Amino acid sequence: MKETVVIIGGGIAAIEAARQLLSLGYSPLIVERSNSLGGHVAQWHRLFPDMTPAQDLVRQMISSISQAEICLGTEVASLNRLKDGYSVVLSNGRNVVCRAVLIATGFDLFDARKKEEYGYGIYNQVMTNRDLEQWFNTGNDPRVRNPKSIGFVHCVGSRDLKAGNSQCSKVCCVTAIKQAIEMKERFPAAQIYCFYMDLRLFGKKYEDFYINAQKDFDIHFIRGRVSQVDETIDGGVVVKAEDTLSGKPLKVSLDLLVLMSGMVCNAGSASIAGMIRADVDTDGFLRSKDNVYNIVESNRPGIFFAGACTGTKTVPETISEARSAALSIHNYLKG
Amino acid sequence: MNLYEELCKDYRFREGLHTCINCGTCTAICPAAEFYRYDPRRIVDIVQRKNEDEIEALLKSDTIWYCGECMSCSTRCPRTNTPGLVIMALRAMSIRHGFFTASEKGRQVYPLTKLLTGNILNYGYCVYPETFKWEDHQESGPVFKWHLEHLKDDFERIGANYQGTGPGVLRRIPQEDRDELKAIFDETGATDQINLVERCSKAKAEEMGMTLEEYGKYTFEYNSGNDFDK
Amino acid sequence: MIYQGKQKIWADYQKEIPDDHWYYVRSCIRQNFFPGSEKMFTKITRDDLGLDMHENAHHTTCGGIAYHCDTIPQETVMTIVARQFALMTEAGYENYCCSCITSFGNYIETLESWHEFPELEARIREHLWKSCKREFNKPKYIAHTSDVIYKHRNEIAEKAKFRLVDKNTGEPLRGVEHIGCHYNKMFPSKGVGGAEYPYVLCGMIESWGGQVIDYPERRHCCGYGFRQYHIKANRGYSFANTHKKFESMEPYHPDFILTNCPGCPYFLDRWQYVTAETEGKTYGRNGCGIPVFTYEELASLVLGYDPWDIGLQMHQVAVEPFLDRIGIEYDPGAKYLGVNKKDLGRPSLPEHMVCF
Amino acid sequence: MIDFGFKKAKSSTVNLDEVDMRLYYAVAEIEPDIKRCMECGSCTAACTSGPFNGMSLRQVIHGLQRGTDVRPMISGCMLCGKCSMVCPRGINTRHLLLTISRIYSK
Repeated sequence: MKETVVIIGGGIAAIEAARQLLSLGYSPLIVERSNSLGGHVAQWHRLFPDMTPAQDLVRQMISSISQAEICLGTEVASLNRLKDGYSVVLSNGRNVVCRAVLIATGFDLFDARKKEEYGYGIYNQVMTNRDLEQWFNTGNDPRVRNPKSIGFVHCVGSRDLKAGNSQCSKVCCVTAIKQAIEMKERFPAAQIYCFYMDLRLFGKKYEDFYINAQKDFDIHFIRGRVSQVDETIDGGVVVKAEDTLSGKPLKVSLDLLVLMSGMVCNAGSASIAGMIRADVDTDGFLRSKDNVYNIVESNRPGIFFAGACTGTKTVPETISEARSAALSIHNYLKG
Repeated sequence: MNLYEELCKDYRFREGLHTCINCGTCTAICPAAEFYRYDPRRIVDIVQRKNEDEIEALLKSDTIWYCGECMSCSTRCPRTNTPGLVIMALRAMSIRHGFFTASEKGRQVYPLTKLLTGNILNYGYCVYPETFKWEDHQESGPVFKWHLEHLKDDFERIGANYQGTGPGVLRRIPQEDRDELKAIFDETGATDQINLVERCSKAKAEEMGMTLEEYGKYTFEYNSGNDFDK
Repeated sequence: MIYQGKQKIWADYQKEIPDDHWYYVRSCIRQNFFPGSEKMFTKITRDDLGLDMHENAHHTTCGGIAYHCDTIPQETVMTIVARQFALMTEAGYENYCCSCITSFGNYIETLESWHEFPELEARIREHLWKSCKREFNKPKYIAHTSDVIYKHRNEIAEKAKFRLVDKNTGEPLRGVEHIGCHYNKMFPSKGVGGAEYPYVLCGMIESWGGQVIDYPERRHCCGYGFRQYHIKANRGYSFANTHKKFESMEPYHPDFILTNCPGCPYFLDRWQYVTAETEGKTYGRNGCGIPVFTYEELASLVLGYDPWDIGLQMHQVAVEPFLDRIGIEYDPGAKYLGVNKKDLGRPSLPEHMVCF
Repeated sequence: MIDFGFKKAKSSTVNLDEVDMRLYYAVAEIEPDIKRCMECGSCTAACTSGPFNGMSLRQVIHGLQRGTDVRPMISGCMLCGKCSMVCPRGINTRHLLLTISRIYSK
């Protein structure tokens, strides 16, 4: 009989790890809180750098794990250390005993309402990066009505001690540029601005995105973090930042404002970590055994990590990490 | 001790500046940044560079005197800095070193000190009708001109206890309480600061060929128009 | 604007305000420019609300304005604050309530700094002992007087003779609120409603029948700026900031402005006058300005006090059109009379702004 | 009108709603590479004249994007071309400056 590995979470990290564990001869059991697989990526429209349709990727990944057992709408009720493994009690009453558990609980999108000065949930024309991806998918959002001017606010809830998150969320810069281009394609007459502090375009072809956005799509980059947003009498917003490259306050009226909400540790991750007394790192994410050499292992034997539960990750990073975690689990069980 | 080290001794500086990332959220909503040639982000950045010559130039400049101390910057900084507190620490240091007389806006410290510390020590209030002169405050409108001409009657009509004993609006603050304020001034360095400001201003007034009284009036009223970008 | 979004934030920033037994301290600016407001605060809290609002004749300025004009050191202002606390301690009170926003910010900043740097508190205690031979307990609770009125706003609404409603149309009057910067910008959690969507004044307007309207520059400072006003040469800054607010609120046609800071009502009132006399522009109806009220003045009006008893004659912007719309009765001829109808003459009328 | 002894301060805020970018787009029509500028400041750092007369190509491009008059600054350029050697985005900066001057002279 194949050995069971419990995977907590059902996003792309969990799916890819399950695929690898299947091929290594294990019987992965995915425990996912929501009623579908694919996590955040399944809600996205297109992925940089090649504008891959996110749902195609997720569909393809899911189809590769038809052999895995999947419990949707299920949470981990308790996770207890046994002498040689773990007892995992699920919310459906089932008790699974296994030697290795993979935590792939991912991240939460920062709740943009906490940046009160940006008015998300108060001003009509303010949305988040996720809202915009959903609009790309569904075409259904009353806030998007042929905008003549659009702004993208980088670093919403990232690199912000007041919001409780000092970390950079990594993907927002390129996501903003991607979304800005996609909006310009749909609304060619719109004037589009990105408000940034630093453009952290570290990944493959990210910088090319940036150059294209400037050159081919006439997107304007303003170096200044947005300080305040106000609603105007016509229902739009006015955004205030410093034009730091001229040292003057700057304002602009916009029909639509998109907040690039960053990643924060999933509340579920913290509760799972609490069950096995795994550590939380200083950035609020789960603590790996080593942040350079051993990201997928925890300080507890048999507990492994994959994806954004240990920090902000891109999609390719998450997928490679999931593979790495599967291999580490294999080495541990074979041990 | 160099200037930066001295700055670090000020509690306001320690609370006001941790590390700055030059994001500009402070300047974006700063009332002074809009109406003066002023950028709090740059000031904080100059200070955190710890260059002594740059800091000294700042202390002698008009720049540090533009802030209105509204502290709006405090609400927004993602690094929990308060540029307004940094400014307060810089201003205190500019006064301590006598650098304030080197700039037009800095020289205004003299009339301010005379007015406000005078009001506190003489009356126990920061603002007091006897020293609020109509000719200096025409913007207070004809209604206030009328009020200043009928202080006793008008305050009585509204139910204030103007110059009266016991509690109430604008009561006379007893001498013993004003004596305590004076003792606090002596104990905590305010008296020394008042004397220092007067001494430095006197020297500057002489240099500018004025009596101290003329200098006070001049610094109170003179605006070279250099505050703004032209 | 999504009202429920604001309600959520308001729910997050509900600060606890004690029920009773307050030690009250006054504001330098308000005593000079809004003496009626402070008189009405003690009257309403004591007579209408039955609160214990203790005032000690020996308290002084907190020194906040001199401090923010950079004319006295931080340790001086802290020692003056400590002396105020000592008077409170001697009087047997723990709930401290101040009329001034600069003071409020000053007290909170002092306590927070002492918390952060205990050695500083120790030094201030020593200064106070050496200079005044006094000792003190820190207040258990510090409120601004607008917090107290906010807490009792519904009680005031129950006793009210008038509501903020146009007597002819039945429509609620439209008010904009202006919060003093030092109330909530330094320590957002110390203010009712936080820093971005403060509720302390909105709550009063709603409770008394008016409608709150938001406008883009609502959060902007009135432009007092301490040295930027006290020095004549700098007043262009102060004026420009208030002007910016009025240009921003103009399209919303507010019927009144409600403030909780000492300086703000003065500046919002007087800079309207200066705008009228230098640019010929007025923001209210029929050549008048938009009347600016303190929360005590507004509370007094809805409670039915005589407008001239509460000192509205000291405003430069005429309040009569506002009173007429609500249906508050007043004697136009009594506006500038002294006690026992003593003739005090009357102010001259501005050239461009309509006054009465 | 009464003279109160002071004048209302003027706002220095950049209002993008009112910025006139026609000149910038006229330049971009001829020199599309101007759009690739990421305001890194390499040009300004390498500039021969900058330290003496305040010339900054970065600020010139920024000024065009904000609708300000950049002629006084351009007049400080000595056309030495050092900036084009250092631009990481490969903009022909010397040519760009000549184009801007030419458009101004029209």
